[in-house]
Amino acid sequence: MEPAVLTRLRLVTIVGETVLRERLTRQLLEWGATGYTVTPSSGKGSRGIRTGDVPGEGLRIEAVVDSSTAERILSGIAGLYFEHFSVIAWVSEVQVVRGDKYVRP
Amino acid sequence: MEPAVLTRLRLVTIVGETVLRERLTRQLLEWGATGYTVTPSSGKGSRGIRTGDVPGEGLRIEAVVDSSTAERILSGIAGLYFEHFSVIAWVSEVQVVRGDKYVRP
Amino acid sequence: MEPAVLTRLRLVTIVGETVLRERLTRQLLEWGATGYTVTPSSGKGSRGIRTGDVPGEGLRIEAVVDSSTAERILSGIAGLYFEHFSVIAWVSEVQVVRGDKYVRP
Amino acid sequence: MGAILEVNLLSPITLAFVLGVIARLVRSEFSLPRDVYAGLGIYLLFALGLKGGVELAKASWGVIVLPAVITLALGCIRPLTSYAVLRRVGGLGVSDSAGIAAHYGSVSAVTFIAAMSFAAGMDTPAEGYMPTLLALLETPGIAIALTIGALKMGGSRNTREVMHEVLTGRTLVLLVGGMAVGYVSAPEAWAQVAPFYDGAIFKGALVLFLLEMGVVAGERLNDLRQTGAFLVAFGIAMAVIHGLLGAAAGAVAGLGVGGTTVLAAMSASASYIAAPPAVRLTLPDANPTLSLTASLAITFPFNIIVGIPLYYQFASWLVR
Amino acid sequence: MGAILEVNLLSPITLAFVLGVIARLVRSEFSLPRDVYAGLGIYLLFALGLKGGVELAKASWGVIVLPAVITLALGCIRPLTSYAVLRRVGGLGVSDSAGIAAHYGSVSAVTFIAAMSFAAGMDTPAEGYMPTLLALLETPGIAIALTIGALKMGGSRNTREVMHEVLTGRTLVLLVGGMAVGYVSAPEAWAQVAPFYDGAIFKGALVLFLLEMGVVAGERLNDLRQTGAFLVAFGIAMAVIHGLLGAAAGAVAGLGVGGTTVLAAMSASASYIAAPPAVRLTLPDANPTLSLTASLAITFPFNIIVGIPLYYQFASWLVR
Amino acid sequence: MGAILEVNLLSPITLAFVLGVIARLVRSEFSLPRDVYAGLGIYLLFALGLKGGVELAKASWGVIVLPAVITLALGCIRPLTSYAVLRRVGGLGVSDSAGIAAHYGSVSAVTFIAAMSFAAGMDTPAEGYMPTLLALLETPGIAIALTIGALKMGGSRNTREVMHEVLTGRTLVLLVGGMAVGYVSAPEAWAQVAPFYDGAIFKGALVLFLLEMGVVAGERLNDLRQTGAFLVAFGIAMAVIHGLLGAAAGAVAGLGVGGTTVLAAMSASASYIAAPPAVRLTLPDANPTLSLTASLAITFPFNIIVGIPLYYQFASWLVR
Ligand SMILES: Nc1ncnc2c1ncn2[C@@H]1O[C@H](COP(=O)(O)O)[C@@H](O)[C@H]1O
Ligand SMILES: Nc1ncnc2c1ncn2[C@@H]1O[C@H](COP(=O)(O)O)[C@@H](O)[C@H]1O
Ligand SMILES: Nc1ncnc2c1ncn2[C@@H]1O[C@H](COP(=O)(O)O)[C@@H](O)[C@H]1O
Ligand code: NA
Ligand code: NA
Ligand code: NA
Repeated sequence: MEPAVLTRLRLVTIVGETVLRERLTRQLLEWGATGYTVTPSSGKGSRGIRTGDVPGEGLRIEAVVDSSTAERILSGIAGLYFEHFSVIAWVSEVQVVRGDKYVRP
Repeated sequence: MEPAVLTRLRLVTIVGETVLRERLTRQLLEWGATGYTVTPSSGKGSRGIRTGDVPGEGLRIEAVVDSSTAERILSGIAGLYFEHFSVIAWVSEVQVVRGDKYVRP
Repeated sequence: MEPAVLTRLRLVTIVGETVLRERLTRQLLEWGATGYTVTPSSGKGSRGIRTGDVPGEGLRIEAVVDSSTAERILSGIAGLYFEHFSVIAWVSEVQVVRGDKYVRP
Repeated sequence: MGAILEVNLLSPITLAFVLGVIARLVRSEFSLPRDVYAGLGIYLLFALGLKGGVELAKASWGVIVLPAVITLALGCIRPLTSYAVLRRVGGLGVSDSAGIAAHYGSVSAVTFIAAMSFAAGMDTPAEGYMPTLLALLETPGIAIALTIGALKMGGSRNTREVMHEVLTGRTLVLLVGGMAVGYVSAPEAWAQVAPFYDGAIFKGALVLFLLEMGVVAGERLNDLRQTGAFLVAFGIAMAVIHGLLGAAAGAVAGLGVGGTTVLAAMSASASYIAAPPAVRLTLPDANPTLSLTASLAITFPFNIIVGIPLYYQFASWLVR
Repeated sequence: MGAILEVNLLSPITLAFVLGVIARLVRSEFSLPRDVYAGLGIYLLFALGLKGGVELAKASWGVIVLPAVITLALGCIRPLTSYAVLRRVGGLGVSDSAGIAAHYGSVSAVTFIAAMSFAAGMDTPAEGYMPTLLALLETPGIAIALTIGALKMGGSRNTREVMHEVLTGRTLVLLVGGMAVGYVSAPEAWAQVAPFYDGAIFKGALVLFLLEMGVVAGERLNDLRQTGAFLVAFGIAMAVIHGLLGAAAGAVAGLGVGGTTVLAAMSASASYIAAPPAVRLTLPDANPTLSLTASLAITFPFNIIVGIPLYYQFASWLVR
Repeated sequence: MGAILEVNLLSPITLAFVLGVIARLVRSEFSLPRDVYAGLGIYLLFALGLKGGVELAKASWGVIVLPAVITLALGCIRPLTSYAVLRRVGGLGVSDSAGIAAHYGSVSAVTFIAAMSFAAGMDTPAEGYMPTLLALLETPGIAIALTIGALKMGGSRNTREVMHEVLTGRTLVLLVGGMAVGYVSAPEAWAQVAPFYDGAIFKGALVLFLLEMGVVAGERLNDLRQTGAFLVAFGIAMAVIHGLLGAAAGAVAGLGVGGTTVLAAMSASASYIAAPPAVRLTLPDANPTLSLTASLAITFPFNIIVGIPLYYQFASWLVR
């Protein structure tokens, strides 16, 4: 096996209320992500609203994207959700094989 | 939408036995985290004790914290749990919007 | 508590179809990982095959490994699965306490 | 009243609910697994729908018209009374008032089921088409409250999307769809499955379900301190007022004592399944702790323990 | 035929399936929790196995030999006919043809259960050893199709591993294991649990299960546009052809009308539980959307709604 | 003894357990979904509690005093005998001895349920207040073993927290809470739900539950090689010794043959639900593989297959 060629990209992780599932995943694709992975979660944050105060567990969404898309997602999330919803987001650097898969043509 | 201002913080991830859920999350807050996210998990490690040997699935806890809190958490976890429990932890660099949310005033 | 000594390692994350669970985890250990953590997931990608098209949810596997093992895992995954399966993988830098735990002697 | 209350209090259904609350208060980690709880809820709703449809097939369609119209009217009034009390008497903000009003404009399916079971136990079973009335009561209630909120807060583009979710939600699919299945089913075919959806199995499953409802409600009791005395008063007063209104509506609509009791209990109840996500998405600045605490920790236990016998009393007075 | 079809259509079992499909088509979020759905499936399979074993204990082992041999033969033919039609008539590639053939060479356990229930409802209950026949029909079907694929695509080292999974899969463990338990159990001991595994509880649980099967099948209907007209024709034609073949096999094997109906329904059915993961692992370049849409969105609903009554008709003609 | 053993072996309850073990040994992936398994367990425990309470309401409180005191005493002895044997005969370390002793000082609720069912099947139903005895037997057992461990290992500050968890755990909430509900319920109200919690539904659910218990126990069998011969001997010897002790206690306490059998079975059993997390938190250096393998792979199957008939035999000898 030949060594894999790695591309440096961003991993955006969003944690939030389950009611937002449809909206958040739809918007992620609109903002330029080519895919996403969702895992169930629960948690506690600064807002004092526990997961479960609103029905459904929390969710944790990850998307591997390029850095400009990451920017767009973070400011979109911050603008739309930070005020009224239990949502947080962070971004980190990752390396992937076949980087073209994660960039909209 | 204006570009989001990003703050460099740490993401601490702890993977361990479900019986520790209460203790670990309580201690995370004591050590200075402002919140945490828990996802169910299972796995295998060096210890030869499979998840499920002790009742309940494993768990995976994430907390976005500043670097000194990360230090505190890692040495706390190492000191209290590494010897007798199936617990591991790692830390990585992340960037967040509104970094003040993750730092205890 | 004395400050924890940190080692710089790699975190490989693989997201893919549940049918591959047995094979992927077996191969991870063969390629040199000393352990792994699995969480259930669902998601959407470029392939147009939704999670659930093949039975079972998706899965998300993480392994903390040294950088040469990470290389080996990424090229192994790319060679064996990228063509026909819904599988993606990324790698990031993490720091761990007691780094020897993650390196095969 | 004392005797009726005793019947209700000494029933395993009510007692299991109380046990669930106590388990939570002593901080037991006991709780039904999420999927089992959901599965039981689906079974109970579907069973009620099926049985309603089978009964309806025996009746003539004409009898349902008047009750339907009156229930619809009741469904339009309840969110308005709730909103007015919350704004005027409680002095709450627009969003919180509209959000809570959506809960009290909607219906608690479990209260409905418990009331159906109570009425049957009193030998005054409710009319077969009650599940249809639930659907007619629930839908305008949520819609009106959300519309008030949206209008006052400056239009939300999500209301359509949210109403679709309410109309195609679990409760309505199971009750209305179940009624359709029961209505169409051949009587001999129904007879072969009927014992699974009725009698001891239905009631036994309800006991188990209420055990968990007790845990869920008990979990909310802690929040009472935080949400204050007005909400406690509101949760009880609203139940009694809407219960009386519902009993009057039932009597006017020509329902029997059982049906009137059930309509009153529905009217007195507040949603904690359909309304919360709808409110969360359309009125995000409404505090969900307020509405959930009021409906789950106050109105629901009140109805289960003393409300239903009380509405039965109302019904006995008002019907004929 | 009209009357038999009506019996099937007016049964809550079929109607619940239709309700599930409709719920999905109006984009309701309703669905049974995954674990409850799985639990119901396990209960139904285990119940059938147990009852089969109890019946078998009353019969003599000799009677099963001929039906077993004929069913095995049928199990070897079905993947071959499917593969031939897919390659020759449909012009599909090797992998896709072998993959779909594995589904149509295997058996849908739910179709089997519905057919057992239908036969019992028509007062022509099937023979007690039918679960054994299911096992004999299912296994060679998957194995042969996968072997064709592996041979033509250049040997897969996974076939053994995959066959182990098929042979020890849920369906076979519950049916065959359940038969063993039922066979060995003392009659008085069985009598004490029998009502839980039979009659209204079994049928009622089947109704609930088919409600969710409707949702699952409805989810696939969207994919029909993408997969095209050939697959629709294939899904129906294959069911009718294999149904006729199964009915003939049943008649030759000396089964009664009920048993012949059930063997025909099994033969006409396609797997969506055992085959998909097996195909995914051995023929990864086969498109899973094709095989799952054909079996779930076409063949399964066809069998549940019109197929089973049709095979009953076939059986009435062919038996004696 | 042979005849009684046969009754037990030919019961679907035992056979389903054996099927589960076999399914695991052939490496089938079959297993009940986690939530369904938990839900069944909750149903079984709650049913037993309810029925116990209903029976108790018919009896006078006085009759329970002597059995209660004797059971408490038995609860204090069992962890000590276990600990002594593990330390002296087995030569295990303090933590491992205390950890395993906590399991053998506690009670397996499923063994209890199976024994109740067996006694009823032998026409010698146990006394109605048996669930109370389980609570009295279980609690001191865990507490004493953990205290020994904590004392010898140098005080753990967690013992209080852990005892709270044991006392408010699922098993005790459902058994004791269920008894309270059953005790208070009006007889007519109870009659309406009773068939759901008794008879064929209860026994049928128990069969399904034991199928999964077989899988769980089978999973542990692999660990036997690793844990060695002493543990096997310990798991069986301890069951027989504690079973004899329990039978003697039952006879002295004036229980009937059924009640004595059940008390003996409880006494002979080892926990795998309440004890493991408690031990994990207070004695983290005890190896959980040892205690779980002993209780799940040795003592539990032994009790289910041969133990309960044996204790019935003991009871027949000792009572009267
Ligand atoms: N510091 C943190 N680290 C990790 N997750 C967090 C943190 N703070 C909040 N969360 C997650 O974000 C959700 C919403 O938090 P909040 O908006 O602060 O109420 C919580 O339920 C947690 O799952
Ligand atoms: N190298 C690794 N990478 C990722 N997760 C691991 C690794 N090693 C152990 N784990 C996780 O940590 C848990 C405890 O591991 P251990 O303490 O080594 O038995 C396992 O169940 C895994 O979920
Ligand atoms: N850009 C992405 N970011 C995160 N997860 C992804 C991304 N693309 C695909 N995935 C995950 O990988 C799985 C397979 O994707 P694909 O192979 O593109 O169909 C999906 O079900 C998602 O869970
Ligand atoms: Na509701
Ligand atoms: Na199948
Ligand atoms: Na236990």
